[in-house]
Amino acid sequence: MDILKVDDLKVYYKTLRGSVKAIDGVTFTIRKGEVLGIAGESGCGKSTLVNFFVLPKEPMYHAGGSVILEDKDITKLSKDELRKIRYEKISIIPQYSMDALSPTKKIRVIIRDIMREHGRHVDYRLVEERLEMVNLSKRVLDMYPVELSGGMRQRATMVVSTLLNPKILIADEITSALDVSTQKFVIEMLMGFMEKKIVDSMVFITHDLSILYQIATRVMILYAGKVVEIGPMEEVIKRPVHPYTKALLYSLPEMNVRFKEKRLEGIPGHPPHLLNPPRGCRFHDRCPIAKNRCEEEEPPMIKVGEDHYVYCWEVKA
Amino acid sequence: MKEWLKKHDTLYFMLTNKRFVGGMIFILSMVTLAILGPWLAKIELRWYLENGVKEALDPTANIGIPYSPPSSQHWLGTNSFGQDVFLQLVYGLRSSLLIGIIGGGLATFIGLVVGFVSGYSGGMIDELLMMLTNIMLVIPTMAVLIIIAAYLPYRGVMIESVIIGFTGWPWTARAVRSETLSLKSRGFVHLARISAVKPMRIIFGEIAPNMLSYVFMVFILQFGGSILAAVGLDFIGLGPTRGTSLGLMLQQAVLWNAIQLGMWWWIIPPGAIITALVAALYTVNTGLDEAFNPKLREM
Amino acid sequence: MGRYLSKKITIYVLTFFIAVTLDWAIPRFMPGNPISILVSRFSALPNARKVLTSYFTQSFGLDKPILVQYLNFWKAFFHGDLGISVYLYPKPVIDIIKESLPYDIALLLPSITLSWIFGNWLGALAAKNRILDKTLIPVLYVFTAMPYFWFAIIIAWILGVVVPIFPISGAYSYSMTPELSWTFFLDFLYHWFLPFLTLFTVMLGGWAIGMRNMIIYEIEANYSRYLESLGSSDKLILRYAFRNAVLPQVTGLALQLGTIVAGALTTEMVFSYPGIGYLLLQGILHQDYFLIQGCFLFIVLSVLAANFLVDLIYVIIDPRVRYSYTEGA
Amino acid sequence: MIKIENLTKIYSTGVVGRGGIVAVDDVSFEIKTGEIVSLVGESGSGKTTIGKLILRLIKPTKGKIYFAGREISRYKPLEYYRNVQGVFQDPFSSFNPIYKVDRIFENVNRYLLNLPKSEFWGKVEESLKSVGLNPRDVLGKYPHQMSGGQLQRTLIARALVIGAKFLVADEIISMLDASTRVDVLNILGDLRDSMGLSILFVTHDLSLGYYISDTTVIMYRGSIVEMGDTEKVFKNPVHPYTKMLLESVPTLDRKWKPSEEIFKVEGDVTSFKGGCKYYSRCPFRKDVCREFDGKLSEVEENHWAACILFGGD
Repeated sequence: MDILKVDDLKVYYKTLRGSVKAIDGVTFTIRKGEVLGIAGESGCGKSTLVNFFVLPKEPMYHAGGSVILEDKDITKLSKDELRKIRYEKISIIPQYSMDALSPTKKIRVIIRDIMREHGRHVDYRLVEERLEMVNLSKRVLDMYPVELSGGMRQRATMVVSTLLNPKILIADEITSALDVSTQKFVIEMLMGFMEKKIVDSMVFITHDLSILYQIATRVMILYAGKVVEIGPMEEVIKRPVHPYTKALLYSLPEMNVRFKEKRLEGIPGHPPHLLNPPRGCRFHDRCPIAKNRCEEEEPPMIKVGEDHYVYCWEVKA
Repeated sequence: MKEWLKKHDTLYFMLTNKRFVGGMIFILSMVTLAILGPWLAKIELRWYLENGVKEALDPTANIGIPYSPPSSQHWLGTNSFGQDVFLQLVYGLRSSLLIGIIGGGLATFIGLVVGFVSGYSGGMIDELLMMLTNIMLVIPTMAVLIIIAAYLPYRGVMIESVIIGFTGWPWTARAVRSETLSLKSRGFVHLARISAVKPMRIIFGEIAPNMLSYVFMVFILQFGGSILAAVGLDFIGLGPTRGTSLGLMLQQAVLWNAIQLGMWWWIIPPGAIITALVAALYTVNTGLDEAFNPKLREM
Repeated sequence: MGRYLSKKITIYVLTFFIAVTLDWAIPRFMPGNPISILVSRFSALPNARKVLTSYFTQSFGLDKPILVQYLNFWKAFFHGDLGISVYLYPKPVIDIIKESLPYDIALLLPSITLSWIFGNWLGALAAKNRILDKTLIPVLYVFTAMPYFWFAIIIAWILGVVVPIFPISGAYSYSMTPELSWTFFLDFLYHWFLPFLTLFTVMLGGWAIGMRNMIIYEIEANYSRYLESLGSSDKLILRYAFRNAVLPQVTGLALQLGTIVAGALTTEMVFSYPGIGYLLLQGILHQDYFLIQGCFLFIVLSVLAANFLVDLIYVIIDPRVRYSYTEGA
Repeated sequence: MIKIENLTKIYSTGVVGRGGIVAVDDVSFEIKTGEIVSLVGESGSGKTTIGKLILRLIKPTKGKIYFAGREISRYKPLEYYRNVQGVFQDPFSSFNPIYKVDRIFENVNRYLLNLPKSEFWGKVEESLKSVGLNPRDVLGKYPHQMSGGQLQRTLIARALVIGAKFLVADEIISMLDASTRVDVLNILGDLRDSMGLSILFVTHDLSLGYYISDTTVIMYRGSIVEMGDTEKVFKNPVHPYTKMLLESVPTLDRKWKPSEEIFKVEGDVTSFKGGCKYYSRCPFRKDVCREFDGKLSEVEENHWAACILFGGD
């Protein structure tokens, strides 16, 4: 069942030299009970997408398409209506989760204030329970964020973000600054939230496919503001179809390859500038199998497997 | 590409920033007034010059009838001694601007050197320099100025600027130090070091150029601060022993009961010109801040 | 926390030491031998001259080695001996300063605290309200750009001469003598108002502008973005931003004290208000060097003391300082 | 080529002499000619500090570093930096944003090489080509006009122009996009093979270390816990910390095993003097570990570990 339906969403940035088309016609859904992974390299539009959901601010603007959450198009809501949806329906663990809490307020106070904004009282028993889930003692409540280590602050933020049992939790690049051992704990805690039905669905955003593989049910791969491939995680990793996905996977040094034995190759070239993106497929100038048509027309969506779609001219259904 | 646009954006935002442009226009017109002042005064005091009153262009000369309100002969009237207020004003403006440039320049310079050296070298030198800076910060500089000025038998605009410059640098040093600290840990400084570039060249060739816009803003604030410090000193009676200045004019106005006598033409212009000048400097500074800092730009 | 304070105290002790040394050194090392100038100036007061000459020889001890002179100066200082005023001969400088002290406290304490509180409040309002920002902030810029004494002159002229509502000179009417009574108190307040208004207004601008800029900066901080992402109202975000923005403003208060005192000095001069500033002016006008030196020391000491107080408050309100120095990291 | 002996670095904090953070604690290892050694560790392990010490950006508290048999502090800067060079983590901060990219080469010629202009720039172009860059895409450009990958390659080219024999590569690809990372890694491998360049490859990413390095050194809180031939360390890990790290690496061919409860205890629970530093996190800890001196012992040929329970004798 779809909780959120995004249809042909366009999010641009206003600049002096025109609009930067950071998200340009993206369609996908978030289903109940799944972890949707969104992967892509820098400039693919991941952070724009996140910010559009939780913090749409100038110079960003909505340039088209719809986002349907429980039969309501949230792109048409007023500022106040949106405010109510955030936290209760869509919540976020931000990229900067290690310093998301104001340094001069005790964690207890921060929780109380945010809850009050949504007309709720704090159930401290619940809070303590949740803290325990992320390995924090209840003493943390009476501490200032500065008294905690970066990792503890991040986990406290995870608790704060999920106190209202949001329908959708967005985890935005929360593992990229972490050490490998900590990455694993954080992901296990997130899985705990899913298992205990604290959050219905999760969007996990990262540039690291191997992390995504550990947690996501489905994956959407973005390139230059467009979706290139979307499908079940396992299938996309094992049987990638889009040339970009393939090249990306091939360029990852995994623990089974050594330079001396097998030489991996990166993807030559650069992503296009989104002020004036190229016509046709945005990947065409780096694509090993591109034909003339790819430079002219936008690629169609092709179904390549159960629930597995690819935007490419050179792929057969 | 993106960064390149941003570079030119700064210039664009500077020139389209109303605060920057407006403030700049005012400051430049004040500079022009200070430069062209004596020439304007020649028009103003033509009557005296034609009648052979040689000292007509000496701002301390008692040429007119005391207590005269503004007229075509004395554009801003005369004071209790018959000195021409407009003439005093343009000369006072000159010395104020001079003090701003020299005092502000000196304070900026010392602050930069102390900040750079302290931030770049670290360790003992840093500890000592920061100790000195913190001491200078807590000592009320005005009090130091007073005590120095009080014992100086002769004081000129130069000496005044120098003592203001020598006491006004600490906050600049502190700010420059922290800026330097953050730049110092950047890769390009490491890279220069492993290219065997000498420390002085790293400071002035690599670090300092990155702070140009910042230094410019600091100078503007120091410029305004020096002008204010100088008028305060003048007002206390520790200004230049010869010549005139805006602060001195106001001191005399108060001493000779200009308030009680309602001689507004003696009281308002000197203070208004200082206020406007300093406000314009602050405005330019905010304008620059908005232009340099993308977060503050209004789309 | 102990380390934070010990570091601060070191600075203060050193500063105090340097200030006293400066006070001692300046008349001795200035060009033109000010002491001989000093003595010659008081030929106008024949009976004072003899006393002064002996006093100078004694206190300056010019015949003694320089180190002894210096130590003697400290000794005198700790005995509260700041010399004798020439202008109010033969009153000791320390007594004169003591008399003016209550007036300074009455003027500075309320004007500094009230302008700080009110200024910060105004700044926070302006940071979030576009209209206020466009209208109020420019006015406040003009306030901060004004020399204190000029604004004092203007206020005195408008409210004392053009529309004569308030007295513009002294701390109480000539007909009164200081006493503890309602009539005196009211008269005192009546005279106090204009100097207070001057200081309050000029300081207000600086605090408001500082707070506005800090808040705009804090609103960009990650914690503000997080609050907003979780659907918090602007009001809450502003409240949090304010809490963090107040900290640099407290530091600012410490750093500004010197300038504020200087401004207060000139304001007192305009209103002939019998505080330290007025004393200093008298000292300068009458070449009363002992009085000038005494005022200098007094000003430096009180600024240091006030600074120290602000530092203490800072420890209490900023958990970061408290934490980083207790854990000894 | 580079030999590190009992290297210790303590960062003093605050007021002189009081307290300090031990970033590197009595570390010894060696990097041979034509070898890539990856120095692997989490944040706070001291790996970057070792890189800085080798580049003489900071001074050691104790211990010595030798280059070509001579202690590095005995070299004149000029002489040293002609042989030992570095590339840093953040490509954008490695370039002064206000100057053109050429600046880094100009500095090199002015201070290190003093070659005639035409000869020097000829060499620059050659080096740029050898790292797969078109000189026209680099020279005359501002750093913000280039991508992170291009910048890092330019910095490697810089070391080549100098003719360095040893390169410290401090997390040089952690800020690059996945699609360009491997290219930079390949350049390092090629330079080792073609020119015999020795490289200290500092990284937190084990898979990168595995891909490129000959020898692996694993650090935990300032000390080496395990080191040796890369293949051996990865295939036959001995120290519980190494095992845990390898377990935690996310890969595309297996899903993580659930962590044991004990692993969840995070960092500095108790730090006591002496004893194994990993004690508080170790699932296998025994009382003897508290007495352990942390010395490395040989597990097999070319493979050492610092564990009293599983290490060799």
